[in-house]
Amino acid sequence: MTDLTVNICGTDLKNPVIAASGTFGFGREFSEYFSLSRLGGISSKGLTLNRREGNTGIRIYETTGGLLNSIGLQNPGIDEFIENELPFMEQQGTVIMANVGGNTIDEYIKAVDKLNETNIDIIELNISCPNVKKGGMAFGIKAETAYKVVSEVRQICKKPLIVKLSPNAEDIVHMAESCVKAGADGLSLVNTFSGMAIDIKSRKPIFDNIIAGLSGPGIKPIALRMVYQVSKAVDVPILGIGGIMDYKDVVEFIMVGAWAIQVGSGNFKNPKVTLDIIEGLKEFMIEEGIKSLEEIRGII
Amino acid sequence: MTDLTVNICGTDLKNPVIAASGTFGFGREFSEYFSLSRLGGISSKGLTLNRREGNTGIRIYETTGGLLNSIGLQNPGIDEFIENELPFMEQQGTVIMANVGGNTIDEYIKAVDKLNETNIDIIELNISCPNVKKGGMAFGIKAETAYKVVSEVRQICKKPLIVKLSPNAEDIVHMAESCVKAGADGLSLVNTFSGMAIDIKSRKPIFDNIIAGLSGPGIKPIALRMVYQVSKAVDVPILGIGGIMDYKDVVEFIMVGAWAIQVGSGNFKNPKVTLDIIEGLKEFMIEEGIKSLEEIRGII
Amino acid sequence: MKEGYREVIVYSNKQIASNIYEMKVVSDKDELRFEGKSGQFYMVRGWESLDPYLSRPISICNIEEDRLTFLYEVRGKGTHLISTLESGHSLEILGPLGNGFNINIKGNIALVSGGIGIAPMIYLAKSLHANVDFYCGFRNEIYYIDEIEENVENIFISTEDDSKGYNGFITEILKPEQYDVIFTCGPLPMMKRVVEMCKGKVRVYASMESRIACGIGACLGCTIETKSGIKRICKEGPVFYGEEVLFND
Amino acid sequence: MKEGYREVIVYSNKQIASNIYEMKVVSDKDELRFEGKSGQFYMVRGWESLDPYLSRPISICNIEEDRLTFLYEVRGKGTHLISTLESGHSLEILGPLGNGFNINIKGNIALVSGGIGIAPMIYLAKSLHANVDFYCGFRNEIYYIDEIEENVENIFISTEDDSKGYNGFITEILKPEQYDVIFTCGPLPMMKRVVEMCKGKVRVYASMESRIACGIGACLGCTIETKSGIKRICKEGPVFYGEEVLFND
Ligand SMILES: Cc1cc2nc3c(=O)[nH]c(=O)nc-3n(C[C@H](O)[C@H](O)[C@H](O)COP(=O)(O)OP(=O)(O)OC[C@H]3O[C@@H](n4cnc5c(N)ncnc54)[C@H](O)[C@@H]3O)c2cc1C
Ligand SMILES: Cc1cc2nc3c(=O)[nH]c(=O)nc-3n(C[C@H](O)[C@H](O)[C@H](O)COP(=O)(O)OP(=O)(O)OC[C@H]3O[C@@H](n4cnc5c(N)ncnc54)[C@H](O)[C@@H]3O)c2cc1C
Ligand SMILES: Cc1cc2nc3c(=O)[nH]c(=O)nc-3n(C[C@H](O)[C@H](O)[C@H](O)COP(=O)(O)O)c2cc1C
Ligand SMILES: Cc1cc2nc3c(=O)[nH]c(=O)nc-3n(C[C@H](O)[C@H](O)[C@H](O)COP(=O)(O)O)c2cc1C
Ligand code: FES
Ligand code: FES
Repeated sequence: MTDLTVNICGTDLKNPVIAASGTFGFGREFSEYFSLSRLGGISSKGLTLNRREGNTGIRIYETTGGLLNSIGLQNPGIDEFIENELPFMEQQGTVIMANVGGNTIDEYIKAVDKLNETNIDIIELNISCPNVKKGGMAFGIKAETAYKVVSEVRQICKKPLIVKLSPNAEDIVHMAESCVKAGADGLSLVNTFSGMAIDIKSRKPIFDNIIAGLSGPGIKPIALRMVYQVSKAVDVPILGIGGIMDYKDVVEFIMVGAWAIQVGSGNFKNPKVTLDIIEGLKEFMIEEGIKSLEEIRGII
Repeated sequence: MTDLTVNICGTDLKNPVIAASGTFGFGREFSEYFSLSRLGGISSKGLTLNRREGNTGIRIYETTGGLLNSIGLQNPGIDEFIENELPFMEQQGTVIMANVGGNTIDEYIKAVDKLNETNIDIIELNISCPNVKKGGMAFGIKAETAYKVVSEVRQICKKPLIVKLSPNAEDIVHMAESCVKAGADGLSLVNTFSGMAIDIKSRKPIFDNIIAGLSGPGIKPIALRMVYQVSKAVDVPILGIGGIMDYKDVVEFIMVGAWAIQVGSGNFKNPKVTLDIIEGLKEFMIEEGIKSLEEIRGII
Repeated sequence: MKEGYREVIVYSNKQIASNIYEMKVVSDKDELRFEGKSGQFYMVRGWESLDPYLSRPISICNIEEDRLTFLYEVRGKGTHLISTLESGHSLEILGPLGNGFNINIKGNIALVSGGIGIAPMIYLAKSLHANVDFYCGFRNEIYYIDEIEENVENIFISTEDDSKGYNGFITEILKPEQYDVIFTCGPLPMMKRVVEMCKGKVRVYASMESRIACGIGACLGCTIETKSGIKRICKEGPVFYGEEVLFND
Repeated sequence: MKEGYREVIVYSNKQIASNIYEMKVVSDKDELRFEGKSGQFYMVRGWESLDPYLSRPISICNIEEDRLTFLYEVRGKGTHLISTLESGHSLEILGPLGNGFNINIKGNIALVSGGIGIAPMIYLAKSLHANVDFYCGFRNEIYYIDEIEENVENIFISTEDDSKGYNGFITEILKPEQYDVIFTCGPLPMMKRVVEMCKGKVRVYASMESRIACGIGACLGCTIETKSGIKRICKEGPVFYGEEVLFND
């Protein structure tokens, strides 16, 4: 028997394939293409205490091997999420992670407090969104700042708390250690890399916000390295993210220490990519005689 | 008249297109394809005081939108360089930058001291090579460490001193400022990003050294962002590097503040890519009525 | 459940004007027919590699039985690659996506297109059961007019270089008051002008463009601002009620 | 000055065994002929995109007048893309690169190949003016033997599944002492074995493989260790004096 399950912070996942925040909405659009119950889990679009309109101007720009985005955390706000989106998500038969962003510690706390009262399985604290001016970014760069927000949220958070790290952190290992010390039950990494692009004809930045977030297969080698380093340093479950396109990428992430993984930009190339990945992973494990993910987790 | 020249630290370059260190050898191989006199300059393969054999195992691994390398600073050492390679380079009619790496401050100093006595135009201090264990890396991460090596080298260096920054630096802007404070006459950025890859069949890292350096068009948006941020913070000439494949990329780098640029992995796709870039840049400037690079430098 | 990307076969793919191509695709499986309303689009991927990373949105230009037609302009890498696909080759498409035009509208209708904005108009003209006039502006070369002729009453053409029809912009010869509804697709300035001309007089429906990533409404990358908030081109659109759209410059 | 990448046209590209293809290319410019010695290679790029990023090294399998032949195995993305190129299509090649075999050697010569290592042997056999025996090992399916027949005295075949010739590895039937020089190309373990067998008895020249980036000797990415130091496959090689090579496992 090949066992794809994995337990993340007390929650059982059918398989290690989670849809990454911001690339999967609240699952609605994808549920038209396949049953979401097949997924290990879904991380919701980044939520903030209050509704956000997101950024103006161009929001998506293709680059070699990936894309820059500047969505700017457009979301309906926690209340509307709980009212309109969560009931739908709860019916899908998969693990639900609420991805939470914020501009201030207070905002994080108020948002998490509201989520405490729901059936959400896991809270994923996004301290890394690079798109909001003076926003999430500030918390994701310096370990000390991250420590502060994570430990304050930890105090009131009744759910398993996963902190999502930014690859722009000064020292990813130190950052990871600080978040764990502050009470994170798990870590997910990486979020997007700060990047930019210029329209050379108009002589202006492509994005109104100038700087945007880079994702996609082009960043995979860096993300993999970060997961490797972090997994050697901490003892909590790690969700690997960054440029995952197929099952082979997943195996790489697991071998460097990820417990599960998230697929982001891959969903844009093919809305059913997560299913292909799950199938491919299963076949690979059978071929290689791998009975459970633990066997290969962190063997590098 | 369209003027492509640029003066970097007192040295006139015909045009802003420099071949990046480690991707162009000492120019010999490329001189079989075109006259090197057409280039703005050449940065030599990374040189160390003593000869180095480089790393064992796989040295090059293709990734989406780029490649990982783990050459490990294979080079003949400064003396042999001066004796066998420099005379050739001097005949090519282009600006010569000697890229210098090292494991200790002492090594850097001894190497630079020897180069002081040559006709080299500029020294490019590589504090960022991620391939040498306990090597260049250490200096390129923390601004304080970089400050120390740069200021010591500065004291004995009789040539214009450009410091090449690592994108793995904790805080690229602070790093840049520290290097300038320590006496750097210019900065080049970026070197390769620390990354890795796994052979999932053998369950081993691709590289003997585990971690390797990522380059190529996939990293361009991040490199561009770093050049943008650094150019806003310091007043010395900046050489932009990272994923440059065509003249449009060059224009982007110049618009965010680069004085000149270096082409690295692009040379692998096409050994004559630098010529295409120079031609393309000239045509673009004519079409857009740009008389000199200064007109567009840093306009973002 | 909707299908994901499906493989289709190039039946023909030919250049019909400079940079303008018409590609017809057929299904590789007999049972499968193409669905879709005029104004809807497909995500098209005609390459195996990850560069370009994203698929390209192309409108339904026509559906005839088992044949789907795309009319497209080569603008960059993606459309160039599509233009190199030869008969018999396969490509992947996802769709139909988006809302499409409301074709149940009656009365006097004008279709106003600029350049490659003509693409969705062909199928729209065919789908409408009303009196339709067609206004199409081109920069210089005109194309694809024959394909629409039999489904419309009058055709008005403009070119910017006086090579055919009216010399100038198509909006200069459009008489909004003659129509009950106007459908438009083309460059943003043109659509903006049409909406302005018709304000308070004639209902306008405009097919908007934006950079598309997922194409299915999940990433919020393709949004435009409207009077009733941020809307997704690929889901609530691409067709919007003109007066709703906030045309920013 | 050497030419950079040049555009050539696919004359034919056909599958000749499972995963094995033969492609012939011709020059688009009449004046240009193909140069190159056996054992040299070209960097081949049959796609416009940046994924795959690097071109792929393929040996000269044959040169006939204005026609250059590549024999290649589809291993991954790059060779797969090359296999999809149809007659008339263009691709870019850079070369010839590397040192090539020394074809001025006289005496009794054996060529020993394993699998797709047969590729450079075709042109080598044609170029040599000596008594040549050809030993070729295959896993199961054998291919391309006819192409070499007229240029060699004897052909010895082995397969690992007993489907043709000797059942086992080709090195098991090679008699080194019968030859003055042996040229070999194939999987590393095979070449290593050949060198071991011949040590102190027969000179062996082996065509080595490594991951190639620049292909012209600049990046130091393709090195192997030899008794006289680190050497570049693409410049000092791919052909090395066997006893010089440090075969690491
Ligand atoms: C719903 C919808 C339907 C469409 N239907 C058709 C159709 O039927 N026929 C057709 O020819 N085209 C259509 N388009 C436009 C088409 O999708 C783009 O031209 C195509 O994606 C460009 O891809 P490319 O790789 O060729 O160009 P790129 O290399 O991606 O870009 C070329 C140039 O165009 C600019 N550009 C690219 N995308 C956009 C954009 N969305 N908005 C503004 N500028 C852009 C780039 O900045 C660049 O300067 C449609 C677009 C949408 C959103
Ligand atoms: C000088 C030289 C001459 C060659 N001549 C021929 C020839 O005539 N015919 C022919 O079929 N092949 C030849 N090869 C091999 C050929 O270049 C590779 O098979 C090809 O580059 C693989 O590319 P790909 O994109 O298909 O596979 P990839 O997707 O790059 O790789 C497929 C698999 O092969 C492995 N791999 C890729 N490259 C290498 C390598 N260099 N060494 C070991 N493993 C590797 C990868 O790790 C992967 O597992 C030659 C190689 C060299 C260096
Ligand atoms: C369009 C887009 C929107 C995103 N929005 C969020 C978000 O709201 N919250 C978050 O934590 N990460 C967000 N991300 C980051 C992804 O969840 C993921 O961490 C990142 O894209 C790297 O993975 P990938 O390379 O697989 O895309 C977003 C990414 C993209 C491309
Ligand atoms: C094979 C290889 C070898 C390199 N060797 C050196 C080196 O010796 N010294 C150095 O400063 N940078 C070295 N670099 C880094 C490049 O000079 C350049 O900074 C980096 O590749 C990013 O640019 P690119 O994306 O254009 O390649 C090397 C890069 C590659 C790919
Ligand atoms: S393209 Fe993703 S929401 Fe429209
Ligand atoms: S591939 Fe660059 S030196 Fe051989």
